[in-house]
Amino acid sequence: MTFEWIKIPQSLLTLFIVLNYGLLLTALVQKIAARAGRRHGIPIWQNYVDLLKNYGLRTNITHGVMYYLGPVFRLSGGVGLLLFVPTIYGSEMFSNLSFAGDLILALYFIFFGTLGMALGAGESGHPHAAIGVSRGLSQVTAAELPLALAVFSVALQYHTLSVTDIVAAQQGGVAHWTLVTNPLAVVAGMFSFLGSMMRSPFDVVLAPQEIPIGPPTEYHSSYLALMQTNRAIFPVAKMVIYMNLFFGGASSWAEFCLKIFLIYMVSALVGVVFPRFRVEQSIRWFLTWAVPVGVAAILLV
Amino acid sequence: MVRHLAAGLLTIGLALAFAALVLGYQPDAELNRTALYYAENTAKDLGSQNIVTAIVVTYRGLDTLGEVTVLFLAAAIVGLILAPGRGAEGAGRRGAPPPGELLTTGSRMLTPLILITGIYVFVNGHLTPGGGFQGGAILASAALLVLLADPGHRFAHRTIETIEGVSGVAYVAVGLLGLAFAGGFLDNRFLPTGRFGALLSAGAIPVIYTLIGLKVGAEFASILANLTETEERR
Amino acid sequence: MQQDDVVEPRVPVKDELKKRTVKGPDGFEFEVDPIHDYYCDARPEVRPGSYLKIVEDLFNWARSESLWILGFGTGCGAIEMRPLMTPRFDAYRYGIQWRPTPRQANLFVISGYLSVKTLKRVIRSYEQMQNPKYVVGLGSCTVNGGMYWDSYNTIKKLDEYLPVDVYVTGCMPRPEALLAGFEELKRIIRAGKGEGANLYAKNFDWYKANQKRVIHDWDMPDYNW
Amino acid sequence: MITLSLAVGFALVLAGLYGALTNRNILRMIVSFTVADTGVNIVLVAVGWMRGRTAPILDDAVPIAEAAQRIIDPLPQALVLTAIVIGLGVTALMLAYAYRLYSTAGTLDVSKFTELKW
Amino acid sequence: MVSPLFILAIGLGAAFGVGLLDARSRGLAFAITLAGLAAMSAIGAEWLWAFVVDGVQPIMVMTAGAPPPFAINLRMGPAEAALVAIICLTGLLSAIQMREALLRLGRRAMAVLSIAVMALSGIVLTRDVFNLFVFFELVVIATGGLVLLSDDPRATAAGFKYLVVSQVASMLMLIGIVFVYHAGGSLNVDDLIGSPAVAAGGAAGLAFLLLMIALVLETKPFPANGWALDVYEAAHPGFGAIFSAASASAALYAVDKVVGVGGAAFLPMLTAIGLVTFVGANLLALSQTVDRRLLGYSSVAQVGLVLAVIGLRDLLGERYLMVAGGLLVAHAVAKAGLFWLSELVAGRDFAAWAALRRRPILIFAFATFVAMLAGLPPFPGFYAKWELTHALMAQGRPELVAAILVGALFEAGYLFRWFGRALKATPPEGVSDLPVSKVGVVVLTALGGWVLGEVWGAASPYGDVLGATPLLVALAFLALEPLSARIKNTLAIVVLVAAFASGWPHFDPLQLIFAAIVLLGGAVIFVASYAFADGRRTGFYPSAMLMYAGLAMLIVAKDTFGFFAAWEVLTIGSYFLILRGKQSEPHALSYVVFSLGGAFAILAGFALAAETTALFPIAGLKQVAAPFAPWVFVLLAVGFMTKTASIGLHIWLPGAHAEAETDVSPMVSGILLKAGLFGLFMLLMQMGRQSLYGVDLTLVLLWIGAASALLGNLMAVFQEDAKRLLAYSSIGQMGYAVFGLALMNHLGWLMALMFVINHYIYKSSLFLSVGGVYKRTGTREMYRMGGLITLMPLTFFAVLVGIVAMSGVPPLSGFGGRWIFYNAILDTPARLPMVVIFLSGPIAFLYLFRLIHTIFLGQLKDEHRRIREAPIWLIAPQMLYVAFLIGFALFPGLALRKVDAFISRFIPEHALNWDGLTITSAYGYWNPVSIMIVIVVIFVTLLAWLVFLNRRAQMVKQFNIVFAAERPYRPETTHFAWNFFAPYRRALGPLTEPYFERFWQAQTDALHGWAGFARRFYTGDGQVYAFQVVGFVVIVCWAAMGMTP
Repeated sequence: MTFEWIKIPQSLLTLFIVLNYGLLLTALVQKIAARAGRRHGIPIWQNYVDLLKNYGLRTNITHGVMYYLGPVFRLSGGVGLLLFVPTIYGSEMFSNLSFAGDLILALYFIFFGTLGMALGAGESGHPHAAIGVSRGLSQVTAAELPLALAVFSVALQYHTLSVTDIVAAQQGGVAHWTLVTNPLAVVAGMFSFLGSMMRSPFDVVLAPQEIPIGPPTEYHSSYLALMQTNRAIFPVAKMVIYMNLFFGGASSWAEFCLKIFLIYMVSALVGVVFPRFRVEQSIRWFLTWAVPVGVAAILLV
Repeated sequence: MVRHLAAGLLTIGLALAFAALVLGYQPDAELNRTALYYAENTAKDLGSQNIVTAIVVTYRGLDTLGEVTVLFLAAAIVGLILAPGRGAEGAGRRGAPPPGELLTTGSRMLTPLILITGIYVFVNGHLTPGGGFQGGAILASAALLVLLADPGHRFAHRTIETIEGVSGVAYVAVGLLGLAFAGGFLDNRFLPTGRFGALLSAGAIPVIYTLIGLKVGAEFASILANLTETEERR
Repeated sequence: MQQDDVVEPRVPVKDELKKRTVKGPDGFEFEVDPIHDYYCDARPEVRPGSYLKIVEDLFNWARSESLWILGFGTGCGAIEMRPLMTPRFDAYRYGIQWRPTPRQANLFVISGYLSVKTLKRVIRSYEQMQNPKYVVGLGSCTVNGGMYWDSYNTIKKLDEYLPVDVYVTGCMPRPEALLAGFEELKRIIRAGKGEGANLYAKNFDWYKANQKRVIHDWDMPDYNW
Repeated sequence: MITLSLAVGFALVLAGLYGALTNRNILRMIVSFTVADTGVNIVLVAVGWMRGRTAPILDDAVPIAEAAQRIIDPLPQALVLTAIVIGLGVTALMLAYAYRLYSTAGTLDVSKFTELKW
Repeated sequence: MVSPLFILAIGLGAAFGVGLLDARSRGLAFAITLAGLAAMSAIGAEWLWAFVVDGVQPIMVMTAGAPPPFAINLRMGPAEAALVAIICLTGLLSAIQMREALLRLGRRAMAVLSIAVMALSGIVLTRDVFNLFVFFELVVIATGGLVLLSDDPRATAAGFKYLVVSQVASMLMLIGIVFVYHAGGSLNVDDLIGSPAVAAGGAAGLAFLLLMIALVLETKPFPANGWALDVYEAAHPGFGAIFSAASASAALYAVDKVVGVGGAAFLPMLTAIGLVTFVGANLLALSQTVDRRLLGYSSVAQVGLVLAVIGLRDLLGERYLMVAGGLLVAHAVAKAGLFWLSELVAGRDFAAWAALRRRPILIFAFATFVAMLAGLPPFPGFYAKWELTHALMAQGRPELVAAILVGALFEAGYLFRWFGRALKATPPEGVSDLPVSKVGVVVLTALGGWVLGEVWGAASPYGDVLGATPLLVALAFLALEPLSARIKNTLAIVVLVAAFASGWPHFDPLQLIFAAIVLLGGAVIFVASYAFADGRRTGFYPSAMLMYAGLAMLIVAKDTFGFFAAWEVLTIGSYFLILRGKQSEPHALSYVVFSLGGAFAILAGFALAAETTALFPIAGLKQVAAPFAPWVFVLLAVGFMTKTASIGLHIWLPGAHAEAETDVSPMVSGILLKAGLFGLFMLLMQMGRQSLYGVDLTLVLLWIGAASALLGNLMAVFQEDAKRLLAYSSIGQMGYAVFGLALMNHLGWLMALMFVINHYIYKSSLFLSVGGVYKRTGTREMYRMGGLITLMPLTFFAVLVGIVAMSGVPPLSGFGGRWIFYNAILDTPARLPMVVIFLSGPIAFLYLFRLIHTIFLGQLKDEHRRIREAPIWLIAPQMLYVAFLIGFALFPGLALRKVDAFISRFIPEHALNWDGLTITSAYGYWNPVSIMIVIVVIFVTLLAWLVFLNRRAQMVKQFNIVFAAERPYRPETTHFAWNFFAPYRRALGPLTEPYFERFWQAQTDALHGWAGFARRFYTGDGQVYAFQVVGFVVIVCWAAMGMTP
């Protein structure tokens, strides 16, 4: 197999676009939420400033090797996830590195960062970090279930695990979207989406004042900057998957931006409406509401 | 009460089985082939007048050897059981009144007669009813008489054991002689069968019966002695 | 002020912090000195900014526009900080937000009087923040003790113990004053004068001596990384 | 006649067994067994008995030639001899055991010897 | 040829002759007794040799010079010779064991012993019913005497009870005999067999029934056997051996001899009594704690089994002798050996048997006897069991097979519990010398057992287990025991590698993969054993090699017999291995009980499949016809799933794996579990889909696999013990593999194979890592550890790679497994089990993270501050595994392509498409090399950048954490580790309860409770025993009269 070196700059371009979009998007959503509360909210560029500041801190400490590797794993996970999935349908340029693997790869790669982050947080030796990890892992394992079910419902529906093929099957109007053709899977998938966005009601993992923001308690300066970068990329990368699976994918960057924004707004809306769940409540919620929907999606496809 | 009831029930259960046996019993009109063989061939082959004796000593000699062994075993084990508790010699006699003159003399007079009777019975076993066991038992009754008359009497265990052992070994040896010189183990015909009905006839049957008689007598005596001596001590 | 610089703690050290003999799984016995073995005892260093002034200016601008306040209310003034988050004052629009952990915060607001007991915690938290870091003294008590000027257990002058960038006086100052103080701090930072952390490192011995003079049960390493 | 003796024999057997099952006293049990033994022996002899015949001894009363018609079955008689002796041996042994048991435990109640169980 | 009569004559002569001696010359008397017994044994052995080797015809020995029906005659044939030899040898050896007692009691006792042996021989030899009675009475009386040899004061009462019962039996026998004589006109067995009167039933039949019952009573039928148990418990063990081995053999032979008279109508009665005895006695034995009484129960049970076999003689046809003989011989040798062993043990509880540990050879003997009793290869009982089940199945008597196997399982249960206790208890204080002569007797007996195993093997038409090279090699390690462990370890590695090299060209791809894991993988794990190779490490190498031998034989087995024998061999080997752990006794027990239960299921399955007793090739499973096929499938699958620890059958695994030694855990986890998978592979390849009552059995398997995966993963999450965690994870992993197999599609099988390889690697690696940590920290409780990363970096690295691989996260090899897995399940119509297995997937992250976090991250504890990295011998294999994980992740095709092609032979559709480096299925695609490159590039870039940014970072220590302005005081209270996933447990609530453990616990409790309750039936009252005997007689009488006309 010959590797097309042009893939590298193309991927980096995708990465660049998504990074900026992600930084702006999170700020925008925060701003919208602030406006809903009659506040001005943060400046739209605030994320850039924070990022810059964190990179610019003069001292930092380290707890050990895994402490280093934690953020690296995390960001690798985000970047990798983004690059293993085609971003823009029909565009060879923005199909990224999706030749390496299909949907399964993406699904499992989600855990790459989670695992690494958990390890880094563990190395810091902070009990709150460990508590946060315990909560986070417990919750994410429950939240992943409906997604896995939904994904397989979709894969069964389209008889393929290739993201590109799934998107291709949804072309030709809203009526062909999975949202319409397989609504149960979409509902299950979106339930899972809510759980994985670390927003209320599923944000007990970070619980800022109880266990000072959980796993990243000890992280700061450039470590934190790396993680902030990831916080811009990773949700978008995940949403790309949702978009591709359920909402017909995107054939242009404009469509991409719009759809991602709307998908993000779902979790933002839910987040401002509902109060926080405890971990066992959220796990039970996923098991009693989301999973049955997913099962139904699989059985009825 | 429950025990009696259960025992009664079980007994009845068994009784029903036995009743089936009794009711199903048909007496033979003729001798069956085994008995017929004995009736027809005993005299001719073994030269014994008493068919039962012939069967006991020869045809079913192995049974009899076993029987003697049973007694030997019983004697040995009784000795074994009672041996650990046996006190020192002469420790007994406590409280037992001394035998009277009449008793002593009477038993002394009777003993030889009993012995002779016993010997007669087993020596003539092949001719008349009786035999080694009966004779042996009579011999032992002499010992019993002595003990009854004088509970403190002590038998020479060594002698008894020697008689017991020698007669036992001799019995086995006679059996082996049969194996070597006649038709098989315990075959009596390695000695001449002699004249039918005479004392010295029927081959080795009298010899065997004598040995049996001695052995049985010795063993009974030994058991009796062991039991009495233990009794003494109490 | 006492004349002798007593460094030795005058209160007995807690049992957990005393040296102890421990037996390893293989039966080997050795001594554990918690203060030394469990804490890093390096001293802080002065860390200058970038070589390039333009880069440093950029960073200073970013620092000024991204003030992350440590969520640690040391005294009564903490109550004045809460309204800043409300729609009325909305400090977020100035890039100000609260962080629950000193690792991620770079602004420490000493909100009001500071008892000696709290000072120890304040020092620990301050030292756990990363360079550059800023201190705002809120209320008169941080300036001269205020109404607690003759109290036996509050400190009088905050800047003897920590390098203070801005004082906001009043008892208590209104949130508006606090916002004004933050704006002032931003100006200081942008001007490249918010070097409290380096100051602290440079005059480390002096600060430590001052701190230990009032904190009698000093049972921690000199610098809390 | 023969049924009667068989019945008597079996009755003794059953009586002996009943006695052995209901009497706690070891000596009584032993006696019961001897009763039962006797019953068995009677049964044994009875089985060999035949109407109108005589003992299997070939003396003047029973010529050899007529033996087959004149004598009863000799085999059970031989068997019963053995059985009697064996029964005797066992009885002696049991008596010795009874003695030993009494001397160790001071009782002859069979239900007291239950150290070994389950 | 010496006439067999001399056996009797010598016995009597010695007895009478000894009486002639002076009471004090006891030594001479003892010498004479021994000489007599030796001569009797010699005659028996000579005849046996003549029959077996020279092919002499059986002879009839006449006495009294008259032909048989009229005079007593004896028969000497092969069976008689064998039994007489056993009886006399038992007598001889027991005499040696009872030396002190005999010398103390004097010549009378010796005479009694001689007579007892003589009479037992007489029972065997005689062909006359009444003579049989005489010999029986001799035995009864002699027993009454020999019981008194015991030091135990309770023996007298036991002897009396025995006499009471014997009285009843002898009366019945006499009555029976005389009526039979009346009906048949003869006392000769051979003569009576021809006589129609008895077989016709009626009064004669009833008489014969009484005779039979009396004879059966001598075999101590359940429940009329309390007296026998008391005798076993109280008697001198030397006599116990005679009572168990010799008396029982003689009684059984008497039954066998006489039952022909009554004809076939009486056989079912024997079978019924025998089986009830076998199952009942074994059940009651479960609650026994006194060794000799336990042996008594076991004897009763074994004899019952042989009795049942006698009842089945017509079914067994010409194999009858081998079956009955095999069972009887195994019982006799083992039971005699065990009784003799009990002489060497001071206490009467199981723990006292720990005294044997001072002489490893005695442990070897003990193991031999237990294995013989349990019917394990290569002992005669194994062949007998095999033939018996086959014959019964062939005759359509599965209910009998079930009863026999259930009873055998009970028996194995208590035997192995006893063995385990003996091996793991602390030896009692106060070393008393074990006399050489007594030890010698025991060892000789054990060796005799092996010889008999070879005899039965040679005679078996199926094959000789002892002739298998792997087994011989493993046994050779027994001989090597005196060598130092390092040498043995090296030898073991060499042997395994050589075995693989020599077998290499003959394997098909499937076998190749399993062989590579077993042999090469085993060799790699042995490298770790160097870390423990101080001294001799007695017992480890024979056990391990036994397991490997079994596995090697399993892989190459061609027929069901070879397969089953290998299965049993590996079970024993692994049992011994597991038992070596410090606390592993209860777990080893449940392992062996489950394994044997599974093995019995397999046995029954094979027997059902074979139909005729012919040698049945494994490939023949394909042709099994319709009504049986699903049952065969079910039985075999259940059997195999005990090894894969599928849900419900899993409870042995966590403890067994967790408590095993450090280098044993990977052996039993990484390698042993694969035996079950291999079996399932074999099963599914041969039999394919089966359905029972309309249920697709593969669907059931699918559910089981999915449920196991869920359960294993879920339980692993809540473990505090690192090895238990790994063990539960194995259950989950095996569940995946079973699931994959049961998918019955191409990719499912491929995925199962991938799991086979992967699971071996990462589980072995993780067990070694955890073992290394355990070695250093002395604990397996994870929350007691923490922060070991800096002290044990290599171990940490191995664990990290291991868990990344295991969780299936790209880029390591676990992902390949998952990818194939998901592609495979897309092909299946069974969606619900698929959902279940989805549920279990992410849970793995929880426990894997827990494993690495709690041990290596977090707070280092005081006492661990000075520990070192694990020994190099433990690290080396882990690094090898790491390298392999990465290599396998990059190039899975190296192993899988061939297998892919191989599977295509069975399921051609949906094979993978190996296009260059990309692997394509019907649904998706996957390019391992690209994935690896992409991830590594991203990772390294980011890492380099971060390292650059943090070039001046201050390294801090463990308490330098923000702690809400406070600070931690002790690492213990700062390490968040215990009950790590508490919220998860709260959320799942009842799902996390160990239902299966409770279920099996309830079963065993119920069994023990039953046994404990039911055995109160044996009140110890002689009269009650008499009641029971009479009751038994009455019931059997009436039952039999109801059955026969």
